[in-house]
Amino acid sequence: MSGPDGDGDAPGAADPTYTASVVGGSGFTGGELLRILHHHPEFSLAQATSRSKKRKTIGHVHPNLREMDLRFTPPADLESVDVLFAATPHGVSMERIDAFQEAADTVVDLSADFRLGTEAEYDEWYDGHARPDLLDESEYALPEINRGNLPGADLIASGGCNATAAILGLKPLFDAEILAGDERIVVDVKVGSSEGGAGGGDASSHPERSGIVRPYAPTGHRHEAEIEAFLGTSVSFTAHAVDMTRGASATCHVYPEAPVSKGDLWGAYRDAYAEEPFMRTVAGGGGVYRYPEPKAVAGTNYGEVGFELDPGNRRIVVFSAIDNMMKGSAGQAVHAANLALGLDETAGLEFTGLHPVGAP
Amino acid sequence: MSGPDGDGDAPGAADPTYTASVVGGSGFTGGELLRILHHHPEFSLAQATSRSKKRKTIGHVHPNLREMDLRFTPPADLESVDVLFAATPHGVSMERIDAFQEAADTVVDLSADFRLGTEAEYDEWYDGHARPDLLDESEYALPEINRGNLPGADLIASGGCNATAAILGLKPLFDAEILAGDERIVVDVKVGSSEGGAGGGDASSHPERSGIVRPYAPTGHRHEAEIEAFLGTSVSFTAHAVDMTRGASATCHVYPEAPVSKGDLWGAYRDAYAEEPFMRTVAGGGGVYRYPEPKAVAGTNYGEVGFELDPGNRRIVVFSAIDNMMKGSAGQAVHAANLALGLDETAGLEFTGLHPVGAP
Amino acid sequence: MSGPDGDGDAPGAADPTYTASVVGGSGFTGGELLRILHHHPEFSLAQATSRSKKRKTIGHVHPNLREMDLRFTPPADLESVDVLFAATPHGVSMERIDAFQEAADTVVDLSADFRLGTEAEYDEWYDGHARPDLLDESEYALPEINRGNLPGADLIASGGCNATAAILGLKPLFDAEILAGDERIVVDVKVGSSEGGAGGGDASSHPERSGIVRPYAPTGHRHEAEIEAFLGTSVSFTAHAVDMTRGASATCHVYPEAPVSKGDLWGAYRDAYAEEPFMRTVAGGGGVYRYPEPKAVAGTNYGEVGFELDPGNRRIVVFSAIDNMMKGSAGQAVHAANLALGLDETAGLEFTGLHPVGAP
Amino acid sequence: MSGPDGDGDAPGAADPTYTASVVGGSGFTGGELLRILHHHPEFSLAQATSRSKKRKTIGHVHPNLREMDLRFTPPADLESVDVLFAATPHGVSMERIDAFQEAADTVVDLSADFRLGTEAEYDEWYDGHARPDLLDESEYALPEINRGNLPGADLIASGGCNATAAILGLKPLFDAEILAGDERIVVDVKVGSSEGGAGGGDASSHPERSGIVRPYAPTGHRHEAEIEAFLGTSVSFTAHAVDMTRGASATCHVYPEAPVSKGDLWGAYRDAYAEEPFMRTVAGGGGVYRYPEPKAVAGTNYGEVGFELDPGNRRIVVFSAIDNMMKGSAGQAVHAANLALGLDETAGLEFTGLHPVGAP
Amino acid sequence: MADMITTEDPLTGEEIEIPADVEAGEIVDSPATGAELEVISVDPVTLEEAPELEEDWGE
Amino acid sequence: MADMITTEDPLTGEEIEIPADVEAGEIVDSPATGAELEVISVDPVTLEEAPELEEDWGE
Ligand SMILES: NC(=O)c1ccc[n+]([C@@H]2O[C@H](COP(=O)([O-])OP(=O)(O)OC[C@H]3O[C@@H](n4cnc5c(N)ncnc54)[C@H](OP(=O)(O)O)[C@@H]3O)[C@@H](O)[C@H]2O)c1
Ligand SMILES: NC(=O)c1ccc[n+]([C@@H]2O[C@H](COP(=O)([O-])OP(=O)(O)OC[C@H]3O[C@@H](n4cnc5c(N)ncnc54)[C@H](OP(=O)(O)O)[C@@H]3O)[C@@H](O)[C@H]2O)c1
Ligand SMILES: NC(=O)c1ccc[n+]([C@@H]2O[C@H](COP(=O)([O-])OP(=O)(O)OC[C@H]3O[C@@H](n4cnc5c(N)ncnc54)[C@H](OP(=O)(O)O)[C@@H]3O)[C@@H](O)[C@H]2O)c1
Ligand SMILES: NC(=O)c1ccc[n+]([C@@H]2O[C@H](COP(=O)([O-])OP(=O)(O)OC[C@H]3O[C@@H](n4cnc5c(N)ncnc54)[C@H](OP(=O)(O)O)[C@@H]3O)[C@@H](O)[C@H]2O)c1
Ligand SMILES: [Zn+2]
Ligand SMILES: [Zn+2]
Repeated sequence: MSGPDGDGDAPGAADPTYTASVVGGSGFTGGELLRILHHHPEFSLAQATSRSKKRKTIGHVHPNLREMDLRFTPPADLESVDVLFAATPHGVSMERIDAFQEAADTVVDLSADFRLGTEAEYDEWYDGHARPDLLDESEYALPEINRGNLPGADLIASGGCNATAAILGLKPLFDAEILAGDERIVVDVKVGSSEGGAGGGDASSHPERSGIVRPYAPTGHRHEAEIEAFLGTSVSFTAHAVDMTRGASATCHVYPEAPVSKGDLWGAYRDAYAEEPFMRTVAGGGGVYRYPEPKAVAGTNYGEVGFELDPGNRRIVVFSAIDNMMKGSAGQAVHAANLALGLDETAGLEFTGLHPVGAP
Repeated sequence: MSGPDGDGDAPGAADPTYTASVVGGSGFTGGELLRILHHHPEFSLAQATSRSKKRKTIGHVHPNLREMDLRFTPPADLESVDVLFAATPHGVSMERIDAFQEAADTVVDLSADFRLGTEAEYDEWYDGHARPDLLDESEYALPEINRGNLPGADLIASGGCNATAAILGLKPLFDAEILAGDERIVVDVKVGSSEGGAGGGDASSHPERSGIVRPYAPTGHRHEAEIEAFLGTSVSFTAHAVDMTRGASATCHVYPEAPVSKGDLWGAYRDAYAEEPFMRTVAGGGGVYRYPEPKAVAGTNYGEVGFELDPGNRRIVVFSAIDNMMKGSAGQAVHAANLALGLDETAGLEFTGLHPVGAP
Repeated sequence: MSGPDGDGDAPGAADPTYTASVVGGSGFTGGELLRILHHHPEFSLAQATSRSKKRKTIGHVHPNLREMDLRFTPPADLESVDVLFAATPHGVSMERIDAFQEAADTVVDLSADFRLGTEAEYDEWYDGHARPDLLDESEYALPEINRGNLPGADLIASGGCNATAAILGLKPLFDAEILAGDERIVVDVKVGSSEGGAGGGDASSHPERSGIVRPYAPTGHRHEAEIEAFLGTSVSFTAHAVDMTRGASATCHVYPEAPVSKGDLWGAYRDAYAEEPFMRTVAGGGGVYRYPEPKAVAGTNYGEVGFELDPGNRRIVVFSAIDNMMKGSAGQAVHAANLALGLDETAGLEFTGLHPVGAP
Repeated sequence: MSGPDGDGDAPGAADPTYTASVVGGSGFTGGELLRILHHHPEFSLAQATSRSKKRKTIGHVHPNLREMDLRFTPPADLESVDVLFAATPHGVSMERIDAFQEAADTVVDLSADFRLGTEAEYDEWYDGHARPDLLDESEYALPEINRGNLPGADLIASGGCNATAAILGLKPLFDAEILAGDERIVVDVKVGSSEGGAGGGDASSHPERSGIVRPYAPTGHRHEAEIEAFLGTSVSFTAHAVDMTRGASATCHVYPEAPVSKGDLWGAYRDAYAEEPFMRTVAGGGGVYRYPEPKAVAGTNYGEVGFELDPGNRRIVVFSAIDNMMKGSAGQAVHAANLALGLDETAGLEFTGLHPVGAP
Repeated sequence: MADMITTEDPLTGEEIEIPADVEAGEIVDSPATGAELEVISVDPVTLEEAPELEEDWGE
Repeated sequence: MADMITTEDPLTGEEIEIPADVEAGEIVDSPATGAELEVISVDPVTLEEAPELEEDWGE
């Protein structure tokens, strides 16, 4: 248990109750975790790790965190904390999980390492798994589909950003039995450049990456696995990189067996999300912002979902939009940690975003 | 017949053979027409019309054409020319067609007014038609699907940009009988801001429009009509505005009855486009640019098409990319005019684009 | 005095103490005021006015505020509140000031109407002033130069965004007597598109406005007046529009009489800002973010200032960067209101920004 | 002497007269050289070199050149040609100049290696020079200041892009004796991301680089040397990176001794540039594009210059805008080669740019 | 330009030109399709589609 | 967190904290200014401004 962070960020709040560390703190999602935890009333930050930036101040990498009085430490030197967040590339957590669990009672992993349920899935979609024995224990972080299992969870797997967007858009249709699971579903995704993480190659340099609509995952592979695992249906997934930094937008084209009305759809989405603190349904209406779009949720933990009926083609188009850095990773991870520890679930995640905003 | 334009833009070329005017020259596609015609070896520009900018120089509106020694004239004062290009909003050409045809033997219209074949279609998709008697006479401008009918045509309807992108991507699959016409086809389109024309409202102001992925035609309406008319199949169309100025990218998700191989697909696209001077097939490979993308054709009359196989879902994903200002409007119009008049079809359209380029 | 806003945005906080309204709530700075006040622990929002959007929900215009349960009212129907914020175009407040002061004890105006001290200045730089009698009473909002006069102020004039950026950058040099006031000072400013407000014309449409470096105030006029009024020196001001939505960046080129060292400069900026909660000095160092830049403060009330020595030219280059929507308008206004009312000065303004972030 | 390139790009043109190669053909300026030469009526392309991309097709790197039937060769295998263009990083040409001159009678170098006139300058501003004996022989490529010396030149040094922008803006003031050379001149530059070349690091990744105004050369160093060498005056140079891909914009703030009128300025710029085929003066007027801006010349070899008078501060503000890939490098190099060989100086450089255009 | 030989593109069946001195295992891009092809054998030259670069964009 | 020591920032004269086990020649960033400082000696620790990374943006 640690004392409060002395810089008065959470004025009026009681002393933080839990200590936390971030492995991979120099990366993009790691930086978001640091930002959220630094302002979170119930967490006190102990360590942020980086190999390449060790000893440097947090602000050296994340200019928005210049006020933080902390330096990166090597990931080998983990101190004991209450919660450890791992924001490392795929494959790292499964190798280092023993060290992580030794350092912390609760481990929240942002990579794909503990999302799927069985070794067979990792054999099919990835290069196998180093610790299949733990797959049973881990809980998927997305509260909108797994709220019930989070309290007390000690190994939590934060969802993939594209999968999160698709699942949030489609799930109400399954719950309401508008879809049964054997329909063909096209998931056409558009994502920003932060999805690639901090270490990009040629394709992510500004001159090559700006102004694009670029197919980067023409057929889906791994993203499909996660959607299938949680919706129980296979999907036809395609992702495009577009010119924004944050944001993932999924457009799902679905063809229900039986005709549905707009009222049915509103009912399905209301049933699914009316009580969810971070979900909004946006479907038509006036003004500039009529359907979900990443700009409207940029910087926030909110997810927007919406739909339009296409009676001529007997199609429903479902739109969903999230910030891949927040609802799609760091925000989802903290949301799940809040629930695991029994805290107010919105703690540290209240920011509602900006207007106007460019390409955040 | 007019003399050459004295400013020496086409050095070494013989005197231009045809005169041309542009109605709607102050708009976006009108500006592109002016640029192309000004450098075209066989055309001499007579008039560019604008009501709001009349008497102003062309360069007042189009900064890239400051060297042109011409001022806008009111659209009511049309002189007699060989070819008249109309780049006016939907509904104008059908009202003014008699004046246009009186002024010129060949009329090329960039609006939707003469694209569909029957009054019934205009009743269904638009607000009817003022001159249904002419619908039979008009020829669709896109050479890749209507080359044979263009020589000698005197009323030419340039295609819609989204429809052009979709048609170019899908047509080889129909020709090769990989698709039969009764399959479900999802057409998910991403477009730039110039598609809205020069007179935008709130939603197209820079602060609201930048950095977006915004559903703007969630279900397709009019664009579907045109695709259906030329491919003979209905499609499920959805369009999104993204942060680029030029460009339309269509991702078509199709499910053929019978299994196909990559070789079949390469064969289909080669058969369709090997002889086409403005079509490229880009499907995989290395480097940064592996599939069609608007950046790679920005500013040009080229269209890129490509595909990927998704055997798990028995799906073909077809990508196509054009510059909506060129292949999707002004370039297509000039291409068709070249063919109508028996000129070299690439005349005036040779520009191959830039690299690197931002969001052109 | 009003009750708390029922939606739990300020959990744990006591009931808000003050009521506030925003005139011009449908505009860009008005939207930011609404956002800040909605989450501010000490304010309860009573009204937001708009003529064009009256009766519509706040969320209709500002998608980040969809959760707010409030509709726009006409500006003529002002209720009595503690603080009224006016975010209207220049000229409105000076006409309506009696109504504003009747409605509220404290009026904070974001326009230029009460920034300058004398009628003569309004005659020179603007079209005169309708209520010169009030110019003596009003206080300039920027705490870094006017903190002492804000407690108890009842008419507060929030600074211009470009002037704020320039003043924050230059002031330490005057305080430290590195500059005396008779030197030539070049202020070269780069600003984002939100500076133009919500109702843009042709030049601010996305196709025309994106990707630009466009001189929009080649010589300074009004911005110079405000800088001169508060720094006591004339400046050579030039502003360029660049491709971002939020942000103002001022580069000041100054030539001190006597040689200075980097240590002198660090001393000057530390003396000026070490105790200021919203100011950071960033001047060299490693990593990507070495000098002030708007991205690093986007969405926040922070200002960054920094400098570099150019001994060869005996020049100091001073950089400063703010978010024009926050430190340059709405944030500054709330900061001043906090001080006027004796609240914690950072209340409602704690957000420290995002990383990575595109063009926010 | 080579035969024509068989793909018919220059229809109607006679056979190309000269052969050319590009060393550094996989880079950004090298790609532009390839594009220009491929369409140039008088050049036939022999080789394009790259170490990292050797044997790959040109189109693998430059998607706009997919039609070219050529593969990269290693820079060690240079064939004999008429003109060799070197687009390599600083330091390469001075080491390899003997091989270059053995391969070609005319060498055009795009790096800084042969721009300055004396070894002393390279000692001061760079790390010395390997071949000072050649500095006397080389000619600066910019025709607007060195046209007379280009015919017959066999070693040509293409100017730096920022220096080119500044020199073009300021030179008319020196020629017209409005400036004498001892005035203080501030050169405040804004540049796009292609200026950094194809191999960028962290700071040029899309998430870090987009939406910025970032001081990257706070005080000028090397750029000042070149400006000083050709204008005979020292300048206070500062450069900022902004969110565009192509373009360099220089704003020069100058204070002439004697008062000048707008008429004087128009006279000075007309005298300097009226006969120049690639220069435009843009200074005020109506519409959206009133002063020079990079968008208006993107993709072209044009330079725009303009000015505004600031009588209150006795200042002239000079704006200039170029495309750093064209007038600032590859275009300037070909322009100079045209003049060196006695060709039509505009050959291959006729493209006048696009409207609208995003951030090209 | 180095010597070239003519061979068949395995994806399209088209005749394509590649450098004459390619080695087994080398990756060449097809001028017909831009696709990356692996040289399977050199005498005679046979090509097949190169295994796809598994590019993980970090999901 | 590793042990820290207090020393003087050579640019500002301010007291700053840096890791206790720095080595001579190491570059540390100043928490006061963000500037990169070179460790000149370790006993006691003295710092000076690190020579600037000459970053050529390709001009
Ligand atoms: N970006 C997104 O939108 C997003 C969304 C959902 C999920 N995710 C997942 O979140 C994870 C992090 O993604 P990111 O985008 O933040 O990546 P990133 O920016 O590349 O950051 C990766 C971080 O991990 C550290 N690291 C790398 N290898 C390591 C190792 N072997 N041991 C310890 N630390 C190591 C890196 O720092 P050092 O190299 O300095 O140690 C860095 O701090 C990934 O698994 C990704 O799939 C990302
Ligand atoms: N933008 C695209 O990507 C695209 C692609 C394919 C097809 N199109 C079609 O091309 C046409 C033009 O589109 P755009 O984007 O160029 O539009 P735009 O930028 O809005 O330009 C419209 C032009 O028409 C003129 N105009 C408007 N009403 C007129 C009238 N009643 N009589 C005469 N002139 C009139 C306008 O000038 P004044 O008001 O000054 O007279 C202006 O020059 C439209 O039909 C559009 O659907 C556009
Ligand atoms: N944007 C910036 O970066 C910035 C920075 C510093 C200062 N400012 C100043 O802040 C003020 C607002 O700027 P903004 O950018 O927010 O402008 P904006 O987006 O154009 O908003 C103006 C607002 O004022 C309302 N309004 C206009 N005329 C009115 C009238 N006669 N009576 C009552 N309401 C009226 C408008 O709504 P309805 O028309 O619907 O009533 C709208 O809500 C201006 O004075 C500006 O100079 C702006
Ligand atoms: N970018 C601009 O705006 C601009 C403007 C004016 C002048 N310049 C100057 O133009 C030159 C090229 O700039 P750029 O932006 O095109 O750079 P770039 O994109 O980095 O390209 C550099 C090229 O040089 C090749 N190269 C690198 N080292 C080499 C060596 N030792 N021997 C042979 N080839 C080598 C590279 O290919 P491989 O590594 O594959 O061999 C690549 O093709 C620089 O000197 C730059 O200062 C650039
Ligand atoms: Zn961008
Ligand atoms: Zn943009």
